[in-house]
Amino acid sequence: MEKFGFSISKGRQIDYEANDRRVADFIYEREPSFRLCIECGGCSATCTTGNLTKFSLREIHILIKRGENDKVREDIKKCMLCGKCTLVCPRGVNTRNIVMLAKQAFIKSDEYAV
Amino acid sequence: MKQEGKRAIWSEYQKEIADDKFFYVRSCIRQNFFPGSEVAFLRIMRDVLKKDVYEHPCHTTCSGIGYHGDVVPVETAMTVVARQFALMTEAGYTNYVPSCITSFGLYTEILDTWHHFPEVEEKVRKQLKKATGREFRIPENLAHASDVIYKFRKEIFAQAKYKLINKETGEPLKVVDHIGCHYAKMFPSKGVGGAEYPYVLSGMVEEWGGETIDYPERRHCCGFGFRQYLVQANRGFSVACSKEKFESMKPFKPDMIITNCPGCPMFLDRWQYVINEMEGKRYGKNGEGIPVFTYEEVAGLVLGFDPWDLGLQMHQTDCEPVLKKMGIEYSPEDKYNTKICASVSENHNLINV
Amino acid sequence: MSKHVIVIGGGVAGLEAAGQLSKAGIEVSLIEKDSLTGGHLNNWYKLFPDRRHSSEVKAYLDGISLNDRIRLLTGTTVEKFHRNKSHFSIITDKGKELSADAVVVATGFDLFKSEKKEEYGYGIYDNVISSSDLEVMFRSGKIVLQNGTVPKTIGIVHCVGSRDEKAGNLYCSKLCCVTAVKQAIELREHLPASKVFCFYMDMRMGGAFYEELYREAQEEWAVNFIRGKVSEASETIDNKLVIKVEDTLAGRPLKMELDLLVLMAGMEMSEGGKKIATLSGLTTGQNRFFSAADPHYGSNRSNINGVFYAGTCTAPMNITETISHARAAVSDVMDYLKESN
Amino acid sequence: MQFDPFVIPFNIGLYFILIYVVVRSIIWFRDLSRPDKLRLQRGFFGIAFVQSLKEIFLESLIHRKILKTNLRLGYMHMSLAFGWFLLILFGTIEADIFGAKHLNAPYKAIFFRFFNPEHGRIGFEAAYGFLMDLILAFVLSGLFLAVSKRLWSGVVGMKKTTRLKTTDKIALTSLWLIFPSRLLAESFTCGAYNSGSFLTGSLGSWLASFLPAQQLAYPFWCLYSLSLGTFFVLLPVTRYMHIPTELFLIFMRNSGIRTGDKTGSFSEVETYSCSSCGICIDACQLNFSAGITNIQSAYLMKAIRNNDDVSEIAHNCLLCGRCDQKCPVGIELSPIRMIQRRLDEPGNDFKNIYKGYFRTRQTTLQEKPITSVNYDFLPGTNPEKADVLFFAGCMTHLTPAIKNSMVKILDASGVNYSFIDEQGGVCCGRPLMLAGQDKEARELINYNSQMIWKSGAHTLVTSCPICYKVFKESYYLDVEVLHHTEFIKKLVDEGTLKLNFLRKRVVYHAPCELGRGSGVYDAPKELLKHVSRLEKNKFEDENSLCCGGSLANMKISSQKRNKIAQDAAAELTKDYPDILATACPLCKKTFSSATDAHVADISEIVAEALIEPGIKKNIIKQNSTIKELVKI
Repeated sequence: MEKFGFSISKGRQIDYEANDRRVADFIYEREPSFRLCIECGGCSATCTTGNLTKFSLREIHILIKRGENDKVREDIKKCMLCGKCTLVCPRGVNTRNIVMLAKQAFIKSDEYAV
Repeated sequence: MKQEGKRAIWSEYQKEIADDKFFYVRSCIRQNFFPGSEVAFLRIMRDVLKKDVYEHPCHTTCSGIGYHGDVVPVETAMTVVARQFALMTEAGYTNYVPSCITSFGLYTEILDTWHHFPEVEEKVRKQLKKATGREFRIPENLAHASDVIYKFRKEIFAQAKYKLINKETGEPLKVVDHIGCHYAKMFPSKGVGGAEYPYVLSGMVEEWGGETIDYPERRHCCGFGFRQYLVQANRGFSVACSKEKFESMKPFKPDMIITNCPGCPMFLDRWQYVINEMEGKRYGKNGEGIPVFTYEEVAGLVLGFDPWDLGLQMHQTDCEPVLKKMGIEYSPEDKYNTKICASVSENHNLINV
Repeated sequence: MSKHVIVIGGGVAGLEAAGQLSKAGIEVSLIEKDSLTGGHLNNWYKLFPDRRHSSEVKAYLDGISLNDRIRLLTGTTVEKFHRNKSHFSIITDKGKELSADAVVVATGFDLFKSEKKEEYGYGIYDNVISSSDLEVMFRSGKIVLQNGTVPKTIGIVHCVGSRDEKAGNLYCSKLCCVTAVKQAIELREHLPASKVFCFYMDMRMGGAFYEELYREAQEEWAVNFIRGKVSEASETIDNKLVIKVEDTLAGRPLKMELDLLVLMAGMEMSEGGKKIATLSGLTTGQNRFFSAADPHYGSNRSNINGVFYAGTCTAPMNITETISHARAAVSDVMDYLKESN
Repeated sequence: MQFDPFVIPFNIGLYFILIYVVVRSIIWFRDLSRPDKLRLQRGFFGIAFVQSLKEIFLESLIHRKILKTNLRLGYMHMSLAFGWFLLILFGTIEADIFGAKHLNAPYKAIFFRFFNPEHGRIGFEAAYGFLMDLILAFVLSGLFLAVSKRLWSGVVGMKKTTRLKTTDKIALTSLWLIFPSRLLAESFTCGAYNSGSFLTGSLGSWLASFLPAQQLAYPFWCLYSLSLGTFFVLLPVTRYMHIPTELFLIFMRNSGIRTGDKTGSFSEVETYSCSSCGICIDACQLNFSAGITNIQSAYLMKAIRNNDDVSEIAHNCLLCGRCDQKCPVGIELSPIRMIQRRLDEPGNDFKNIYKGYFRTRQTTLQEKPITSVNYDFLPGTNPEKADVLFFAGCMTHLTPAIKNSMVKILDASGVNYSFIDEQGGVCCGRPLMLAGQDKEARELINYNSQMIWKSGAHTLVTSCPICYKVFKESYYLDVEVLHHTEFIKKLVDEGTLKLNFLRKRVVYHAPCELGRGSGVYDAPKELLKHVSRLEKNKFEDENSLCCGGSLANMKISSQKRNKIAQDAAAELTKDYPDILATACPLCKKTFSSATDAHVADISEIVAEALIEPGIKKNIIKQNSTIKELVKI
């Protein structure tokens, strides 16, 4: 390969078809309230972790749904499962279970390369 | 795809294009990228179509590159453009034909601005007068050079030696038409066919026997993007843009790409080479690239000009597959033999100093 | 001597107004351009938010408007409009002259012409349809693509021709969001194997039980909602549609392949309404709808004494609001007739 | 007659089950940890052995605890267990006394009547026969209840009964057949030989009056033997394994062995000791309020025994502890559930599972070295020095009324305190633990511990029972951990805090984590008595309800949570108290949206009852200034 002094940039676009959305399906199947999120951000606002570091449960929800798993994989470990998000959620989304299921799904995907 | 739907849109976006007496202004970068194209335009207009095309030796850059690269303020750009119009006025022409898409976009933008803000025009007039002593009239007709070729597509076809048809199979060549962003995206009504489904190149391709391809990333920029290319570290974005287009057009198995912008053929051509070097990927058939042409080159080929006179040897993605498909006679050994371009007649000096 | 009122437009508002006027003992002439009364109702499948069949509302309107006090002039348009003090006369395209003591304008709305949003390729790509096309499909019970196959992934674009300066409409059509949600549910009902995505700028579920329907769509019908305005659609080689949108809540552009794209066409001042405005000198607003004499307490009154508005010729309204507005118009008409006695 | 081939099924079954139980007990013993082995050895030769025998008699045979909870259900269990035991005991004695020789093979006792058809016509023999018939009738009465329970659980006063798997059904059928076939076999024999007492004799002679008793007896003896044999052979793969296992459990428990936080012999013995009596199902609010009927402890035990995926079941529980309190076998149900939750985490444990009759060792996911630190973004700790730390906790931050009341009380008390998470602290770690994520929890525990250490405080007060439990149990702190109710009580007892009496009727709801979870029942109630009129209610102390908000349940929907909260609040507010008092921010928040009654944390009530709040602090300050002035 010739040295051109640059490399081909990777796009920021979410390629819905190309993305692996099995983590999302895993959660949808086990926690139907995952569908109820309206992205209001109440969870992120009350979140201890979110107030200390760049962590947004709202964003995590949406990224999982789009299959942008790599961005979530590490971030989700920052959750303390304290449950404040569940208490403030206006839609009754079972946020803690979603975090737990996502963690589980990632472990499984590591193991079996979902 | 419903063709009648497209035709309905095309019929809505028609523009007036002058018939003769063109004041032709060259592009800064085309002369370096693919100098054969502008030469071919002049040859077609003058020798084939017998039109009056005037070139002024004192024409300068329109400053569009600087304007879009954020280094030239708009008022400066306007004054430079006003000077070009003054040259046209002085030469006694009223039909302004830029070779460059960005120039065309800039002229359109400036004319529209002056239309809505006459006081700006007045100010520019004063500035021009003060700086150069020149005065100008607004062109009666502003058309991009591709508009002009589009207008005479039938006349060109009447004298065609070749068609955009695969000689062996009899099938029309599949052509990707790529329109420069500044052609109609800013002012859809100023482009033939509008911004969403431009017809200017499709019209030529259809007329000359080919078939255009409508692929998902048709509207996407080639990636030139001025700042993206000019800064080396940003060139990755530029290649990525082209790559996105190639990936998207690949399933349609295009035979060639036709463009009407200075930058697009350069980058669609060069980035195929770069992508191949970096990733070993090719997007054409049989591990070849997809040949990229300017519309003048395609018109020249259709009219039977010698490929090397058109400067096709300047392309990094080999154009021979298309030449073979069209059944064009050419001598491979002459490809890189420098010779005086036969088309440049003594009567038509490139620069009328 | 009984009074006579002309109602222009035989849609929901016109029928309701005519019906209520006739109940009050007024002689009514009802002018309708189509051969059938009912307006858009004739094209709709089920109504939001309770999803009852539109024919039930049609039946009600027929019930109150079919009586011998109402002279029905279908297939008729207004060609001339005169006012002489408190007397109005209208000449129809058939040369008939009608005179009346008051006029109710109920010219309704037209749906935004989706082909105007060229980037979505309505009329160009095989499987880009409008919300009203989909209603027709629901009515026929057959939801298929151009090639006769059943769509698996369906996208619904909100705000087509609404809240869009490029489309010339700054206002919100108000009902496209709930229509989108309703149609998304119906799509999932008809095609349980399908996936449905709604692309919205804002979810404007202001009406009674709209938000509940939205929730139901998410919870029970697994409809996906993505916030972002679709910027363009294009066709792939295997006849699918590729859309580009920014998933604004993820802050990233998104590309998705769909089998079918449904455009939620907004509501615009009807062509018929525009014509009446020109003929009569009724004023229209920046949104091109008729402008009411007072936005708070005079939404049925016009700039011409004796001419009243009913329904969506003044602004986007749902059926409930349209019927209420028409009744309010009748109340204004009655007051006017009493005073002008 | 000494032998007949029909006894073979019984013999096979009996010897199989005896050997099987012995082998399994040996394996269980072998797998115990070393300390537990020592405990068991010591227990076997100590007082624990006697205690165990007593417990076996009272619980395994008499079923005292079930009797206490539910008389009819208790009688059913007792008549079957104790009755059968008596039948075996007295049958063996009968065979020994009246048989041809002493020390007979077991079948001789079981089928005594077959081998001695004419026995028991007169005198002592007849009296003994009467006793045997009486015991049989006792067992049959229990059986009648058991059958009825299956058909209609209400017969024994149960709302729900457990669902069965196929092998359980076969075993159940053979169990049901044992005693009726014995009755009929004995009756036919007695009828043919004109022997037997009031039951077998009467039934026998009546049957013989219209049936060929002589010919019919043998098939029923075969059926009797076959039912027994089948039952014994199937025992290890059915819930009836609880019969022998429970004996072992009682010994282990009396020797001081506890469940712990990992799977092991003890948790396994506990799992197999569950008789699926269903008492836990009736106690469970998820059942009677939320209509969730497949996750209760009996089902969890069954699912573990069946080697099913228990993840969903394990996490769908409020961990309120009501079932632990009520389990007649004394199984530590919540700790076992917690073990299952931890098993979801990678590399945490392995499961020992019996697949059918044999044990398979199934390892869970491979353990991976935990290299990444999850919470490395937490800021450095630099707490204020203070004597008393107040840790409000996450939930308290969402119920600011509690927070403000506590600040008011602390200010009024004049203690040198620091509100350590005033600006929002870091989670205590308990929610992670409840989710089975102990390693992650440990990170937070370390973080908070460091902060607490650095403060130099001697007392840590928290408003949240969830925090309280984890501070008490899982933090290694050199401070006294107090729930705010305990702390306020102390202040009141010391006389530091003076409170008015509010003329209000209050009902107290004991939070799960504080009450059943940490055993704090009295402090909140006494405090309430001090400031108000505390009213009695049906659900007090160990029998308290859960508010439904529990963080322990990962799976339940918000609608079902609300239903539980509404039902519980309705029970508690039946007599329209002025205040529904609780001592947990989460209970308060959950109840607030579930009832129109006024819900308040005890701290709020106390703050309201404060005598001239804020004055005291000033006095102290003034006093100290005066003292200092005097010094100068």
